[in-house]
Amino acid sequence: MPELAQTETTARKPKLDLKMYGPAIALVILCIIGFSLNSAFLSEGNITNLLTRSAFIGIIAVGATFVITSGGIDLSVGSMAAAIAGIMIILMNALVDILGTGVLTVVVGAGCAVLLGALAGLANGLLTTKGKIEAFIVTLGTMGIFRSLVTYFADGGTLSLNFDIRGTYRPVYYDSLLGVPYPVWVFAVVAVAGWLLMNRTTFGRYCTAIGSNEHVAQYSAINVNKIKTWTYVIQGLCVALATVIYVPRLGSASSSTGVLWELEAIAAVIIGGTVLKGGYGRIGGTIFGALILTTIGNILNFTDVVSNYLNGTMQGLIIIIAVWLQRADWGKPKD
Amino acid sequence: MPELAQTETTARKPKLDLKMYGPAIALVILCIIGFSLNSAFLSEGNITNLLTRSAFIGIIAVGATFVITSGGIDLSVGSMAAAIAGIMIILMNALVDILGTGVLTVVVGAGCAVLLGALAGLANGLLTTKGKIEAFIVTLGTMGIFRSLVTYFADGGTLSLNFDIRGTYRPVYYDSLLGVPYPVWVFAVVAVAGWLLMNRTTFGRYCTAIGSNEHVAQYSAINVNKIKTWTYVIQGLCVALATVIYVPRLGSASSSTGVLWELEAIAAVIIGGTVLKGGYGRIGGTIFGALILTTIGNILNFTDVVSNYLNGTMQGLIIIIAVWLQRADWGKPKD
Amino acid sequence: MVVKNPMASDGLLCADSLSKSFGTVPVLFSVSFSLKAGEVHALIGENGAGKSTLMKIMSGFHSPTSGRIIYDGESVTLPPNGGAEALGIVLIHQELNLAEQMTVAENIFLGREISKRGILDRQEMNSRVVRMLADVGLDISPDTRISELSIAQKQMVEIAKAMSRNARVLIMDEPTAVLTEAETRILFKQVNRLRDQGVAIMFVSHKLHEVKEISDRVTVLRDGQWIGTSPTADLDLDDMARMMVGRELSDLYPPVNEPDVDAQIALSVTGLQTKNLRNLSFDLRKGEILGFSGLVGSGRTEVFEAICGLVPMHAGSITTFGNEARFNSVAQARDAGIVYLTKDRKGKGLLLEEGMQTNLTLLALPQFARHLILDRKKEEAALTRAIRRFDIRARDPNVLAKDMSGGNQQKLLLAKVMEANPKIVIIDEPTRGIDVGTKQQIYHFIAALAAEGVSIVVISSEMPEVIGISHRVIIMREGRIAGTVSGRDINETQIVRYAAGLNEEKTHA
Amino acid sequence: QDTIKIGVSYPTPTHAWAAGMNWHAEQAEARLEALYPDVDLILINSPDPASQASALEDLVSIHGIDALVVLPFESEPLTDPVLNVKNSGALITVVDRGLSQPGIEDIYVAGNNPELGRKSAEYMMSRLESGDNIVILRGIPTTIDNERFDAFMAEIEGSGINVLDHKHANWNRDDGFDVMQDFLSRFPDIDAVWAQDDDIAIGVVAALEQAGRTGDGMFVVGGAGMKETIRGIMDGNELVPVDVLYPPAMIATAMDVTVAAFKSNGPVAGRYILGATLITQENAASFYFPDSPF
Ligand SMILES: Nc1ncnc2c1ncn2[C@@H]1O[C@H](COP(=O)(O)OP(=O)(O)OP(=O)(O)O)[C@@H](O)[C@H]1O
Ligand SMILES: Nc1ncnc2c1ncn2[C@@H]1O[C@H](COP(=O)(O)OP(=O)(O)OP(=O)(O)O)[C@@H](O)[C@H]1O
Ligand SMILES: [Mg+2]
Ligand SMILES: [Mg+2]
Repeated sequence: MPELAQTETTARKPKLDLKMYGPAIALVILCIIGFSLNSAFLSEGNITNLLTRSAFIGIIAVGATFVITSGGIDLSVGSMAAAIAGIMIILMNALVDILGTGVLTVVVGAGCAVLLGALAGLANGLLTTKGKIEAFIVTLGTMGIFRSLVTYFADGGTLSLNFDIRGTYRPVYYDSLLGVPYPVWVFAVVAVAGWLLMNRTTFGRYCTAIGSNEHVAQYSAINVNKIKTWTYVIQGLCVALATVIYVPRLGSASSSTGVLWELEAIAAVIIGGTVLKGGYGRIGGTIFGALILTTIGNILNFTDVVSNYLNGTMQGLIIIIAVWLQRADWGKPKD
Repeated sequence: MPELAQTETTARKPKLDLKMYGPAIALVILCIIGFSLNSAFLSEGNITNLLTRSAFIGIIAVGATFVITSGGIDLSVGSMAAAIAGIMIILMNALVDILGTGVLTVVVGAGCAVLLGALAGLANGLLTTKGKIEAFIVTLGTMGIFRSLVTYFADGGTLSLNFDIRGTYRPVYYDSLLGVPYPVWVFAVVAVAGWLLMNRTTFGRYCTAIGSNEHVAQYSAINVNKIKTWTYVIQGLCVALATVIYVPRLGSASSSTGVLWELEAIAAVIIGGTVLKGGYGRIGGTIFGALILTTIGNILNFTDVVSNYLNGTMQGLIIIIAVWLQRADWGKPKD
Repeated sequence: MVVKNPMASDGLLCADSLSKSFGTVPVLFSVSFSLKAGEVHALIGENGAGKSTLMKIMSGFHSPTSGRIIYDGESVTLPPNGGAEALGIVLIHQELNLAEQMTVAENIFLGREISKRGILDRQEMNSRVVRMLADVGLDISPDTRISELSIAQKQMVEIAKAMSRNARVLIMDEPTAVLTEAETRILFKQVNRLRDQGVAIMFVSHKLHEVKEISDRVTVLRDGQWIGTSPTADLDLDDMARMMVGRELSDLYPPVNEPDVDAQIALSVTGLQTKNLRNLSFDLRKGEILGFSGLVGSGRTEVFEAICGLVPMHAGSITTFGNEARFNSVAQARDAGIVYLTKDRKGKGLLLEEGMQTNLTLLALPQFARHLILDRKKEEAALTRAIRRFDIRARDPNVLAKDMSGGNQQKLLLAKVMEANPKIVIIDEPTRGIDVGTKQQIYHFIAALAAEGVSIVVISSEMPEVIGISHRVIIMREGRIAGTVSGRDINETQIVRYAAGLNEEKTHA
Repeated sequence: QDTIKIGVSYPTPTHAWAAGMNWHAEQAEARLEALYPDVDLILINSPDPASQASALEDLVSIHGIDALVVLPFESEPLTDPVLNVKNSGALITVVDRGLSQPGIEDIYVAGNNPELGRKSAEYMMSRLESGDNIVILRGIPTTIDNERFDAFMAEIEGSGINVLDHKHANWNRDDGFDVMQDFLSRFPDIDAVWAQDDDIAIGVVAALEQAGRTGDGMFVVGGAGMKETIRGIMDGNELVPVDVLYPPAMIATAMDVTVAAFKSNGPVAGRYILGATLITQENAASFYFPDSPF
């Protein structure tokens, strides 16, 4: 039997691996298409832009991976980002008078954003677990609430960061360390931390267990409500981080900030191979999912071969094909 | 043991019932609030408006109940409605020259819409089942595709129905039979048919079984793929029907037609008590869910107590509270 | 052992040199045997021998890698996914195969509903279901949701469902594993009725005395090979056990060492009340094996689910090793040294979509982590150890729990709770679905644990098991303790009298 | 590098006004590229501010544009990204919505939102008397909407005309219909409606017709200059007798001026503010483009 076991192991691997590398393969194909459309696609500038841009959705999607893996869903992330950005801007503008336009104001603002993110996530989490309301409804509700809060704060218009503080804050988005822009560093750190948390800690294991079968998790001494709540808090923290690097980019927030980010984040997670119903989460895949989505948008900006109106069609087709490429059980007998 | 089992059964009944009537109770509370804000809320005209308005989302939500009950999801319904409306208008405008402005043109147009709906649903269904791509991704993709198609057909603008045919078609939205507007009749018929299909036919039972446990369904010789595909076709048909009564209202379609209808439809389904993960579907609840959503919007238009900007907050809070009211396990010990 | 084609054509349903591999892992090697009309044919073998796989092939749920199935004298390819029911071949799966959110009636008629002009005839179905349930002695409403039933009730629903299918061939994969004596009797009555009607019945079980009682012929599988088929009359229980495991088996039950009546009290429960339990009190001493017996639904499970914080307690107090304890979660109970092994291994015990390692360490996961980071080496070592200690047989170490044989799932579950190094172990139905050889290992294992000073509660519906290993047995009836027996009083008559309410309650708290 | 590359960035046409703008941009592209073979116009639309910022980055890094014509989704968030484009050396033309930092753009072409509000209010006052009631349907909560609304309210202040209530109808026909239905249920006496936008006005008119409250001199004022509306004005529609222009064709103006910056020998830098003309039956014909989608 030992010999058998071994052949089995090797036999299983390839199938797993294809699923594993599916998102990566899809991304490579996209890059080839991009390059063939316009060789500037692989220019350093474009690659940097692409990565920096992926950072927002990517960071949020890392958080979403935890929520989805443990069987939840969070529709409120886009609105949450807008609300956090708005409050952060109001706060920083107010702080300029007290703390000046130095780093301190930015740090306090960012710290406050992180706190807000955690609180917003906590609210989602507690309503879902203690309130026993379906996550879909809770976060649909908070989505509306967060969005209207930012509209309210901005009086229907736009909240903009004080120009004096922008100079201090701008580098967070636009500057680089070792040739790599800061947002990409943040993305990388979040990705690695997320990966470790998911794959190397009890927490990640518990998320998977809960998403897989809540009863079994409960009988296995897992505090289901606590872990679930934490996933929403992590989601909130990720949203806050994404916001902290988003604000210096555009220096403002309005009711149109972060619209549809929730769909993009969830799409990145699912494209990456995580299962929507929970129980199987892949941070690595999520990263590729986010990159794929950004690349699609980038490629469409590259060419005006197709009518602008048909962008949505191209995007839809590419997403479906990308997932199909990795999902089809190549050669696996159906059973 | 017999005694135990029996007390058990009788003890359980009340809980079931509360869950059953939860959405209805939430709606009644909303109506009381509405009436206390403004007595015109219960005027015949407003009630008629409310019901007619609910018809679109309600009809679509009936279809969504089937999709969700069998464990799927359809994000494309709003875009699908826009695309069908667009194509229907183009077709009817073209037909005016051939068939004139009589009923025939309208009937052909409506028939064509129904056909398109079925085909669009079929595409979603086949991609999900045969293509083995997650429903979330498939319908996210087709959502983009349908939406951009209508933008393309309308050249980004608005497709308007020929004024000559409007007179023939208008009554479908604006006229009444026995004092009840036609859209409400259609809604009622769809609701009853949906209820029968869900609760009194093998099809409904199979949907529940598939959503409950796909393996069990498969092992019971149920053709899982076929049933799932059918749910999407039904969803498509419902969207088409909703479109047929939508078009005569304003006689136009544009890329902003049906935006976010998918979220509203899903929310109606979930508010109504259907479980997002499948296995438990309630058409009756869905109807109330749709009515609740419309009523919330209606009430917010009836008062200027809250800042317009906070509409979203009110809406979010009301949805969460409405669901909480019906979900909280009143007096049921946690288990 | 010579394996050739024995009597391949003289039965109603025959297997002709069936082989099956999952991926590259072979599970069955050219198995042939035949099932005749009007016989009860038992299939026995160790856990993982391939019994379930063979049964699934013979009812169309798996397709064989090679070999033929002969039905009614003709070589057939059975339709997949239960389509063979139309041909009269019905399988009761080893795993419960019911849609939890649906009602009993909906499940029983799933896939073959009765309808009139497209509209379901619910009255007709309900009245038929009422009759079917009466036939199998189940007193529940057809509108009850499956999720509200106990496991035994679910199994009886499965049986009722299969019985209603007008089968020519009825294959039952360990139908009695979750049933008590009384329910087994009902089942056997039905089986005999069907046999008399000429139905060919295949019966898989690890309860050899049942095999002896009900079957006409026995076929033995070992490691995916056909070992032999012979008339049941020619075999005694020891012969069967020997054929299964390929060696002599010594005593099934270990010698019960003398209980230490002065030992410290490990667990003391006084006045426990829950929704279904009334004023329950008992003590458990260090190193004691305490049996819990009683009819299904008498509340045994609930006692311990309440103690572990899984069911709300309305009143009562619990002390462990003299300390007041009230657990709100399984984690607190675990940290206090109490673990509970559920009888519902699919619903509450194992993550079916995960592998052995994840499942093994889940309960005791904090032990495998340093500063929240998992120590994967340690986890791997634990798996290797558990596989050896509990003789878990999976041909592929990466196999998902859902693809393991039923008995091996049970062993994995036992290994899982033992990872927490408990001082008090509560085992609900410890040997459900386990073969004799392994049963023996588990009993010896329990005895050894007790000897080390671990206190053990064994909840079991198998009377001989409770009698064979317990120092003391508490019998429950309708949510209360009906009586306690110890020493020489532990015998079937006493227990049954208490369980049935014939002995008056000698308050023993 | 012989060709002059000009990037044109604007919001995705998700409503008719933007579609009209898109149509005029495409017309201008074809016309200008035919006229000057060495001019390459690259049209990109974006669904939200962040994507537009990305698109601007792509125009620089991939297309290496010499000039940018941009209609910012919103002023604030796009100020920095446009500044980045400027720093790459490109000529900047801003259309419609000014940036929040002065001096970035070389050329500014815009409609006039406050003027639109004011013109509408003036017309209202010319038709109504003190004590008359109106309702307002607003757009999507944005700065544009605020500017129009605030100017309208400031103008109407003190005239004695009652604004019964104002709700957001999101520049959307369906929302316009629903909100108007509810206004009609709520207020038995409404004398006029300011719908601010032609799309909303279509919904409003449908609701009025349904309720049979089109008589008694009821009228609706929209805005922007949709071709159907202008057609109606030309035909003497009494329910929607006027419109206030906010022309989507301003993008074409901007493109012309930008190309002129490379081709003309005259100076072009500066601000071009287009009027918010009141369209009446008399002047309607000159604002009617039957081929435009808007
Ligand atoms: N779908 C599957 N994929 C991979 N391996 C499988 C699958 N199904 C069964 N196996 C393996 O086949 C072997 C035989 O399993 P089977 O369930 O037939 O045993 P069994 O004789 O019924 O045992 P038990 O008495 O424990 O129920 C086991 O090693 C099991 O892990
Ligand atoms: N009719 C029922 N509906 C819902 N839950 C039930 C029902 N009957 C029992 N239960 C639950 O199932 C669990 C096990 O039941 P119980 O303790 O009565 O079984 P038991 O005596 O252990 O019998 P066995 O283990 O032989 O099935 C308990 O948590 C109990 O609350
Ligand atoms: Mg088995
Ligand atoms: Mg008046």
